[in-house]
Amino acid sequence: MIVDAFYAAPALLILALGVYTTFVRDTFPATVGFLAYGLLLTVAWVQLHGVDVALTEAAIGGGLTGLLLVRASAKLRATEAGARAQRPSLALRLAAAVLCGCVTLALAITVLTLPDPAPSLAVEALAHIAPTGVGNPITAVLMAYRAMDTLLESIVLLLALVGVWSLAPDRAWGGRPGPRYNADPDGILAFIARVLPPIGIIVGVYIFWVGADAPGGKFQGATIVAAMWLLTLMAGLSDVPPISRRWMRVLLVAGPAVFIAVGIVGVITTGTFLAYPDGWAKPLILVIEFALMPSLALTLGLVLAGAPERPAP
Amino acid sequence: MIVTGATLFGLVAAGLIGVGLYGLIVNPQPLRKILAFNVIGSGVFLLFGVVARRGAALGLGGDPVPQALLITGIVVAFSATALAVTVLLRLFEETGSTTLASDAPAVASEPVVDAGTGTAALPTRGG
Amino acid sequence: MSEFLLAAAGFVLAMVALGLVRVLRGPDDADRLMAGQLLGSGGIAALLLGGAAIGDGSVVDVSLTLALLAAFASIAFTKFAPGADDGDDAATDPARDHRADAP
Amino acid sequence: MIPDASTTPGGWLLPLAILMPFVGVLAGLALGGRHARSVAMLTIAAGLAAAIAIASAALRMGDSLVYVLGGWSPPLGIALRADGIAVAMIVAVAVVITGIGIYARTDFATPRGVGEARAPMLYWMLLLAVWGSLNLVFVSGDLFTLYVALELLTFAGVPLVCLDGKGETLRAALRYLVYALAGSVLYLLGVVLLYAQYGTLDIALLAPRVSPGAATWTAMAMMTAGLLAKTALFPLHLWLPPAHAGAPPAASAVLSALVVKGSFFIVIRLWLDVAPGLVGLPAAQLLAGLGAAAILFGSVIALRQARLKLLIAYSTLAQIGYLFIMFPLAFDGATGMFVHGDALNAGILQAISHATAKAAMFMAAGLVYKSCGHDRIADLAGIARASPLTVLTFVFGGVALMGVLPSGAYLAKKLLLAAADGSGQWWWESVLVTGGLLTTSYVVLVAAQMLRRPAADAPPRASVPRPQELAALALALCSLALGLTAVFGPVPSSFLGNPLAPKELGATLMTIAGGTVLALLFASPLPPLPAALSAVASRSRRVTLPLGAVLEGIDALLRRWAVAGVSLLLVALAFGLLMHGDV
Amino acid sequence: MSAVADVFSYIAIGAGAFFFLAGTVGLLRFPDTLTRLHALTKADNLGLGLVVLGLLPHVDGVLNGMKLVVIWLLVLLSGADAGQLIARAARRALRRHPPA
Repeated sequence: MIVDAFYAAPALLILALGVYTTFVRDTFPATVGFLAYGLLLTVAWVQLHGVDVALTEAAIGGGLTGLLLVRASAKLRATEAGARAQRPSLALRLAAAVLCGCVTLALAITVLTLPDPAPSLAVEALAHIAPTGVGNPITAVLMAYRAMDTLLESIVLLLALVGVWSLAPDRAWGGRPGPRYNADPDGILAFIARVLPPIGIIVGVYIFWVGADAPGGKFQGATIVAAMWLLTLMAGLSDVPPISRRWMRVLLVAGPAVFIAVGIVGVITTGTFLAYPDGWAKPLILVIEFALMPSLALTLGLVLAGAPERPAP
Repeated sequence: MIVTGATLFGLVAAGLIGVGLYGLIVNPQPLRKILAFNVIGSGVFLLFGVVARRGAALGLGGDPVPQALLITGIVVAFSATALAVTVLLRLFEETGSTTLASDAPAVASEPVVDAGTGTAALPTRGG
Repeated sequence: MSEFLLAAAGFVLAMVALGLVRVLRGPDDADRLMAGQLLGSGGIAALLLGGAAIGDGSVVDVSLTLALLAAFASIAFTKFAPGADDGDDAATDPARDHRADAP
Repeated sequence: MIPDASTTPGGWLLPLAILMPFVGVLAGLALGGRHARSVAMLTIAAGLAAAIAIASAALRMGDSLVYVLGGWSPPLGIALRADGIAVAMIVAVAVVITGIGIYARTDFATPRGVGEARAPMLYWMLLLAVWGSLNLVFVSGDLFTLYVALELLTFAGVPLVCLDGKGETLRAALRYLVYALAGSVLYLLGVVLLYAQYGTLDIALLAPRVSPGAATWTAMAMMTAGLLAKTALFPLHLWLPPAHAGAPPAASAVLSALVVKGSFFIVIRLWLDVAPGLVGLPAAQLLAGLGAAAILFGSVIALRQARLKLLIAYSTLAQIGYLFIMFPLAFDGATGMFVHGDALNAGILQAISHATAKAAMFMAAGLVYKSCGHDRIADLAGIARASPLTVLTFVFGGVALMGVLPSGAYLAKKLLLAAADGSGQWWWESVLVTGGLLTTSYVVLVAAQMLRRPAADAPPRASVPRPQELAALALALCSLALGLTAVFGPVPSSFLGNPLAPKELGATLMTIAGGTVLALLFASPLPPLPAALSAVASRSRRVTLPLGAVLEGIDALLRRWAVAGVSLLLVALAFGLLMHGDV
Repeated sequence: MSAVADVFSYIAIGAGAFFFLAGTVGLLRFPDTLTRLHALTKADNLGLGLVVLGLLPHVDGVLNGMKLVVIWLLVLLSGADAGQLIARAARRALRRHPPA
């Protein structure tokens, strides 16, 4: 009974917040609702025994996505009233509601009739984990069994950054992204932006480091580091470098490039792309992760910093 | 307990996907559509989580394969959100409006006049 | 023990839920901004309790991440909240700032 | 197909084909500025070589190429597989990218005196990214990797739409992005449901495991609807016309010729490889029915466009419809399964001929714009004298699409007609014939305007860069000659005859005559005609023009966001019910 | 030893839960934004502190114990800061529409 309550509370709250976020009239409350939603999802992932996922959600869902959305909602506030007037007709809303209901119904039926016992690759994943040298099966999936997906994921992120940059006005190309934030150097924001990042960076590196054997990893660590960087940006303590900086470009591509290079090492030593030679799996995985972590942190930070707006001097 | 807890989350996921789809279709504000996309996305991810949890075995709390896919999925969804929000803000800066309703084709800035009959073609600007 | 911990976690979550109802109702955006604080403390408490109950030590790492990112998010929210003016902390370079609601 | 989880000779070419373009992206980004274009050129050369190597390796093998990444075989790992259709697409995409790359060299050169400029730098990154993603789509044997590939393709495609940064293109890009994201999230939903049922995402392993059931049908319906949204099959096309018409020509060529083919290809994988015995004929009839509607709407509305680029964009809408006609014809009634056979080959052939022809046509439109300073169809007179090669390119591209011997579209149509005949689905024959007439109508319309003598006081036409003309022409010729090359593949050569034989010539002339009549009836504005003819035409147009306007009105309605959203779910629901009803 | 630790945990966590209750009651019952903020930040942070205290005897390893304390300190720090920032936002809102 108690156990059920513990399980039910976040589940129902998440549903309620999802409804709130979707239906509340104004956008700002919706984004606040979404922030709460993201934080609660973290609890849900723990309940579902997905601690690695919980870490990712805590970092991305609430934190970075929250910043992205709230900034946009503040900027777009003036457009809201006009946009509301364009609500589709009642008939369309009704049709949409019925169809969405059908989708939910179909999915609910599917959930209730999922096969039992559930098919699972857990046994296989554990059976082959020894040669990868890592202790966390999720890391084994991400860095060995399905390393290709992870490589492509880092390219997806890079491509998103290219997309964000592509939105720069021509005159600002090569310049600095986003506005330059100023804040009172003795104010609260500046204070916390000085205190939090050192702690955050240590935590980020720690989360990255334990990833091989415990929940954690490069992505989660990188997100925390990126968030800390963004904090110092918001407090006006630092500025984004112009996107034309060569070192920055190199740092951005270093992660995926090293990943591919290690894949080619596999070709040379074992004859197979992305394979690790016997006994070398763990060091090579670490090499990839060490190269990816700064690239990911920088990419994430820059994606959030936005398109270049200020022409380089 | 695995099954009941997971099933509850599965049903919540089904609900979230429906709610999010409704928001995506009906809410006229692009930012809210992006939010709704994230709600759908998290519903799908929850479903992944449920599938992973049900596949728990050998002392693992869940099937690591869907959990790993989930992490990749969250990253991809975040990238998509970031790109969409940036396009939206840029659209607002450039045009002062954010509506997606007008489907004025990008290059047809001149009136379409039928030379054969001399009458203007039907207006095709959707509302 | 673990039953107790789960019960405590459930209780804290229930409190968070009640608080959320109040906070999200507003009327001011300042009220809504408290959501981050509410979850930052309540959500973390529930996580720690739940993690201890199921005996998973790595949940502590999740809480740590959540503490950092919740702090980050609350600060970002107060900085960009629609009511935020160009006061001492929220000032941005006016020449570069396109905020729609700038006074 | 028996799951084969060991690497075959030549398999190593597959990861190479995927990663080479992405390595080009990384190198271009790091080196930046002026180097981006050179990096792209080098990558294109290498990629083309890799594509040819894959083709020859596949021919030598006589079977699919397989590569097991990292040595981890499915279900735990990921296998890359290139069967015949994948190899054909890889080669076709490589050729089209090469053509577009040569064309874009002029348009996206970094201006003098600038270290790095936005569009010239990014275009090359995006072009390569599209290429890598498409190769991944073609060879990935894993449904989740396909999801990542789809997203890569979207992320590369969206910035191409708004490369010039104008407000309306940004709106088009946002519509495209958000709708495409809705599509991919539905696809991902299906992926979860399949994994929940079968515990694997490997296509070859799934095929023998899938069984009828609510979960599988839900998954298939969601995935299909999501993919159709990304392909912009009617009525899920709200984003396509403004996005494809608004982008710079070299980008439109990529989007129209290539990007939409990615999600189309995954529909094939789903229906023919993942669950060939599950989808059933009724769902396939619906799919082809949507295709037929796309042909009708796309072609008629294309005829009513005043701008060349919009006309070509709507033509893409119609041609996408063509691609889906093959599904019911690929259904083998005896076994109740979809089979790899002539119908599928026809579909792929159609996709390739459209890719080559449409790229050429958009490039020609770009050249027209350069020459005239506008692309108003009514004012194209005189262009034929100023840049005859451009006009020739457009006409060749158009003729290739019309399905005249020896084009790929001709061969595809023959194969489909034979399949329709063989399975007694005569109605698709009439759709195919009507479609050919409709295609002809807008090609004739534009060609007639291009070939007109300019008025005495017409502004002079500028000349255009020769390499660009040649690149476009080469692609148009590829499309036109595709039928010849395809007979070396799995297609019986008996389908090709002498294009000047009385029967063929007669058919061609009939098509052109029919198309001309349609153009006269629906085109807006009406091309100038002799007075007598004009009187007849305008009398008939009293009926046809309002009809066209009605179609245009319906199209405008369907392209409203909420309507398109509802359509997306309706399509999913319809597929779900039809699949269910079949068993 | 273990029994003592358990009793300590029960008491500390129970007290922590009580403070969460108090915070929520304050949120629900207090009349204006500033007092609600006061109730939230004070009571919940104390509640979390007590929960951390109650869990400390059960963690294995010094590192995990330290992490728990750091979590609490982080929440305190961000609570103090964000609390201030929220209060300013509330004050500005008050200035814009003063209570009738």
